[in-house]
Amino acid sequence: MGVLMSRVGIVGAGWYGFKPTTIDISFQDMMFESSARAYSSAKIDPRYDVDAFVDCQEDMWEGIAIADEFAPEPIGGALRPTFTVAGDGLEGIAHAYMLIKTGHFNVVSVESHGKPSEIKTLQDIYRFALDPLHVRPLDYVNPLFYAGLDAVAYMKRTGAKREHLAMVAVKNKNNGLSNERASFSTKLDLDYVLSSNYSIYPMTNYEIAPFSDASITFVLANEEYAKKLTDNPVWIDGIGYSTETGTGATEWHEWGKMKSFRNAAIMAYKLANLNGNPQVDFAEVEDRFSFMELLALEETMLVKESEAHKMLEKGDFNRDGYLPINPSGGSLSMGIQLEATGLSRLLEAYLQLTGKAGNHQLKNVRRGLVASWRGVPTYTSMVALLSV
Amino acid sequence: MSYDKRNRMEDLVIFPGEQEVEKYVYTPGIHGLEFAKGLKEGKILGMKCHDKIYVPPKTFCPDFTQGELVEINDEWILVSYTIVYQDMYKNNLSSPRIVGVVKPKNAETGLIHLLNVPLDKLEIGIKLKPVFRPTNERKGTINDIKYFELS
Amino acid sequence: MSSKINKLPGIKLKENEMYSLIGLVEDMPQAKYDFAAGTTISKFLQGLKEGKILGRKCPKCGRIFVPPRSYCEWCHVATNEWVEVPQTGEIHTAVITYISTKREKIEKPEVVGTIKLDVPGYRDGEYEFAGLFHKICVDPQDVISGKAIGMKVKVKWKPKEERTGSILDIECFEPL
Amino acid sequence: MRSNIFMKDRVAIVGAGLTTFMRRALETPRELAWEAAKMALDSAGLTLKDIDCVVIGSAPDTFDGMHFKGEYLADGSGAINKPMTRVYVGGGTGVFVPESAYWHIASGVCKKVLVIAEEKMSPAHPHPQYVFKYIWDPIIERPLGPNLIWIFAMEMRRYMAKCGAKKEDIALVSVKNKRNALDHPAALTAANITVDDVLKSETLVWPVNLLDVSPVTDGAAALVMTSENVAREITDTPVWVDGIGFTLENQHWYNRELAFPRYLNHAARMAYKMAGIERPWKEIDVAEPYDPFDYKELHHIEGLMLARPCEAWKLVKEGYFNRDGELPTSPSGGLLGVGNPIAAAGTMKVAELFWQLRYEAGKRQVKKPVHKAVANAWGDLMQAGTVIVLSN
Repeated sequence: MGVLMSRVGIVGAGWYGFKPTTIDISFQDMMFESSARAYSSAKIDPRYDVDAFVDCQEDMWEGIAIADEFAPEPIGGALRPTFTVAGDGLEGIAHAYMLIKTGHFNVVSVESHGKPSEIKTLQDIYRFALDPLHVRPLDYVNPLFYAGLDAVAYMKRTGAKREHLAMVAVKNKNNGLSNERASFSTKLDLDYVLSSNYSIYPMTNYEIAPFSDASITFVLANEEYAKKLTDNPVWIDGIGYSTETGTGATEWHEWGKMKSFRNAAIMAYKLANLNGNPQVDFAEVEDRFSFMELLALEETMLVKESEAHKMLEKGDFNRDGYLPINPSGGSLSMGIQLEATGLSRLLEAYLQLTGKAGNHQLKNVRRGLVASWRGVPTYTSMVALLSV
Repeated sequence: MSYDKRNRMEDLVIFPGEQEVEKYVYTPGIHGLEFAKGLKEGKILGMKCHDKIYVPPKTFCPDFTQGELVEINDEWILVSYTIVYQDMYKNNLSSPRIVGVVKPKNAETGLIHLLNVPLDKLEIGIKLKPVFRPTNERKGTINDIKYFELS
Repeated sequence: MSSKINKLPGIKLKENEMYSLIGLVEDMPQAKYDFAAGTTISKFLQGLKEGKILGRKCPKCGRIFVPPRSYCEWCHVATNEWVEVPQTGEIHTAVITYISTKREKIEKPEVVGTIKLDVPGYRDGEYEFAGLFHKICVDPQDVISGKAIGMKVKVKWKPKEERTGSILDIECFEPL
Repeated sequence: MRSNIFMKDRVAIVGAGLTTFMRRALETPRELAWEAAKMALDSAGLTLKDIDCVVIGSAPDTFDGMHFKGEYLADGSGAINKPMTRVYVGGGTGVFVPESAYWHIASGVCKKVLVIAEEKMSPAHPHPQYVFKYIWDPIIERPLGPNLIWIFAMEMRRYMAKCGAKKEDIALVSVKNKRNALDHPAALTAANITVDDVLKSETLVWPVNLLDVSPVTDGAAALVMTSENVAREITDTPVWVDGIGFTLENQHWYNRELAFPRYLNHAARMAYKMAGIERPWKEIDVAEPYDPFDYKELHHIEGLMLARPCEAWKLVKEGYFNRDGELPTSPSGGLLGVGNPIAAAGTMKVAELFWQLRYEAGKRQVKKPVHKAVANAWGDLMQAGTVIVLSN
């Protein structure tokens, strides 16, 4: 019946950047570049065809106190219904999904960008996100210690070893070699990782994703418009996002687990009318810290608890394995684009499902899953379930 | 832009900027104020919500009811730990920092703090105790606890 | 609320009470950036250094944008032509400031406002126009009396050797 | 956008909460959020367990001094293990949060949503106004050393020039709102003042004086919103969301006519269309236009089409917008009287309409019967217009 039952589809995508630095272009111009490509791929004119525009960014990343001001012009949203979600791009996709499901909006675009190369004091900006009373005053130096705490607790709980964490890095850095967006890919042997020094115990620099600049835009539409606009829409069967606890109360986090992934997955599967494992052909999941890939797979119920490292060892997650994970090379190869990181995973899934992934195209994929985290020190994650 | 981007470095301007004020002043909050007073006296307070104890006290319980302050005299257990060898710019630290999550035995949550524990003894589940700074150095902040060490 | 509730939650502090709180934390993490101006604004700044105001033209609607943009926000297409625009215009609005950025009193009040430049490509009385936000070297009394609004002005440049390729290369706009 | 003829479930507001608006609060931002949220839940007769989604609104992170402010507020906003999102359109956020909650519910994704808006401006030193330096374009505007009040003064000056309004005409709004706020328990700057007091207060940026401006404030506001079915179970007097509208103008505010708020007008037309309102000036019974500055209320009354362009200032003189007038505006006392914790102030306005439409506003209740109400907020560099239309 009508609009409420209508599915939501992705009808176009565009990206620009994925380089460690982009000094030749301002962030606004980068947004224009990615959105122009997205609208061109969806064959629409944003000034006439898009009903609402969503932009995802955070002030402290941008260096501007109300970065929302700069959202409308480059993405075609000036004097149109445009707003900012102070969150990951996948949260923006969730907003677009809901806007379309109300029946008031036919076509919605979502843009997110990150330009970490412009931030001179990144470590301090991260520190600025920690609880000012109980955590920030401590002399820990590197705020990414949060990931180390979770990694150690995860390994203890599941029996995963340091070698397994290194194997994730080896798989993803090598996968990236055939992905044009993977600036940090490299040919990597397990020995290289195991013989290098720890940065944050139990991880080396191979296992901690670096940063890159990018802007990514998606165009979403309801079923009627999606079918009109394109022959190969990618349906968003379900989307979920969840927060475990606030950054003002990270003490309430359950160490070594990521409940936010589990709750986001449950929400997404429920919207897709599924219960438990969604039986996907591949997944793009969180890997800004190597252990996170294994944890995310377990928490999203794609694999059984404490099984991920065993499957990894067997090669199940390789591109030619039983369940390819991060065929793009993930964040370890593409970098973290701040709030666009979730969209970088969605982009890969979209390209795979439409058969446009080029050199690293998987065969016969019809259903995929995207799971992304907002990063230290948050406990917020997003999950999207896609199909063609 | 689009088709007429420039690639001569001298044609491209990098403009420095900032987003700083002179300083931020963070008030401790309702329970935070009592927690701070406790630290100054060498005590660690927790919050009792129904039958569960949460440390540090955060004024409201996870279910939004208001908690009751209690003093913690339990022994502390290491929940997880990590060692920070490098800063975010990949420079090695002259002295690596050991960071841990420590919680009183009977509490649900605990503090994030620095540890002074030999690396070979470092293991989830070990028993720890807080080491306070001398009374005259205490200011009512989390740094009144110097670190946690083996008990 | 509201007829039922008269007391709302919240604990007020006076300034001295706040500073004497036990457990008060003072902190300022550094937040520094290097903004890439990009091709378009870089060239605009270079133009200012040379004593020129450069605009950029939209091939679709014909508007000339000052300050220039790489794209037309109304058509969402790339702009395609550099245009040197006249250095004259009229005051759209002007005010007298007695305070600094930090809200301290300043000794000598300054006049600031927006200038609608004499740039072609816009219809008469159109809501949008090409122009700049800057300091204006007029008598504050003219701002109060309203004489300044609509007044014809032109750019007053800083001496050439002091220009650095910044919006401050324009000292102010002064009456024609 | 199109009207949705298939929509079966309306969206309702069923509870509201507010903290006192203060210059400096002891509470941390997350505690402020908790206080408002708790009150909103209590007033709706719900507990946190009933809530399935949370929407947070807060303006610049540089006030509270917290990066990832939405994440920081999560536990105080009751978002533990729940879908939580933070929407952000500068000062327009306060009215935008319930708008976003609207599509959480109207889409069928959520049934009971907790709406939180919080702002703690006092942590930033030496003065919270300093933070506003960073809202300007870092290359073209910041080097001029602007203060936020500049841009308002410029808009006010243009409005005065175009519409023939004088400073003393505009000051009447400040007098009205500060007087209205005397009846508001959260009010920070309620007072009985005269036009002369406004004109004689410190001149900050001519034509803006100190009493033309709303104060620096700490505070939080919260709403509980639900689907129609849930609302019918909870209460006999739900307040319905009839329409939402939002618009972002271009960022180059100095390339635009400043006398009329086009950004708001577009948003208002969107909201009225959804609500089926054709003649807002006749159909709206009470309004909460956004009033961080006194002229801004007039500006917004015109943008909302409650008065013709350039005529609002004449109607103020006649008492048309008083609590016992033809079309009461800011019966709460608005930002000028109650205070302006940026995002929380906008949500406070929506809460006020909620109470007005339930006839629960006590001494603040407007004289005439009320059926339809509108609130708006403004944000960014004269860009964001957010409008919500409510009915009982």
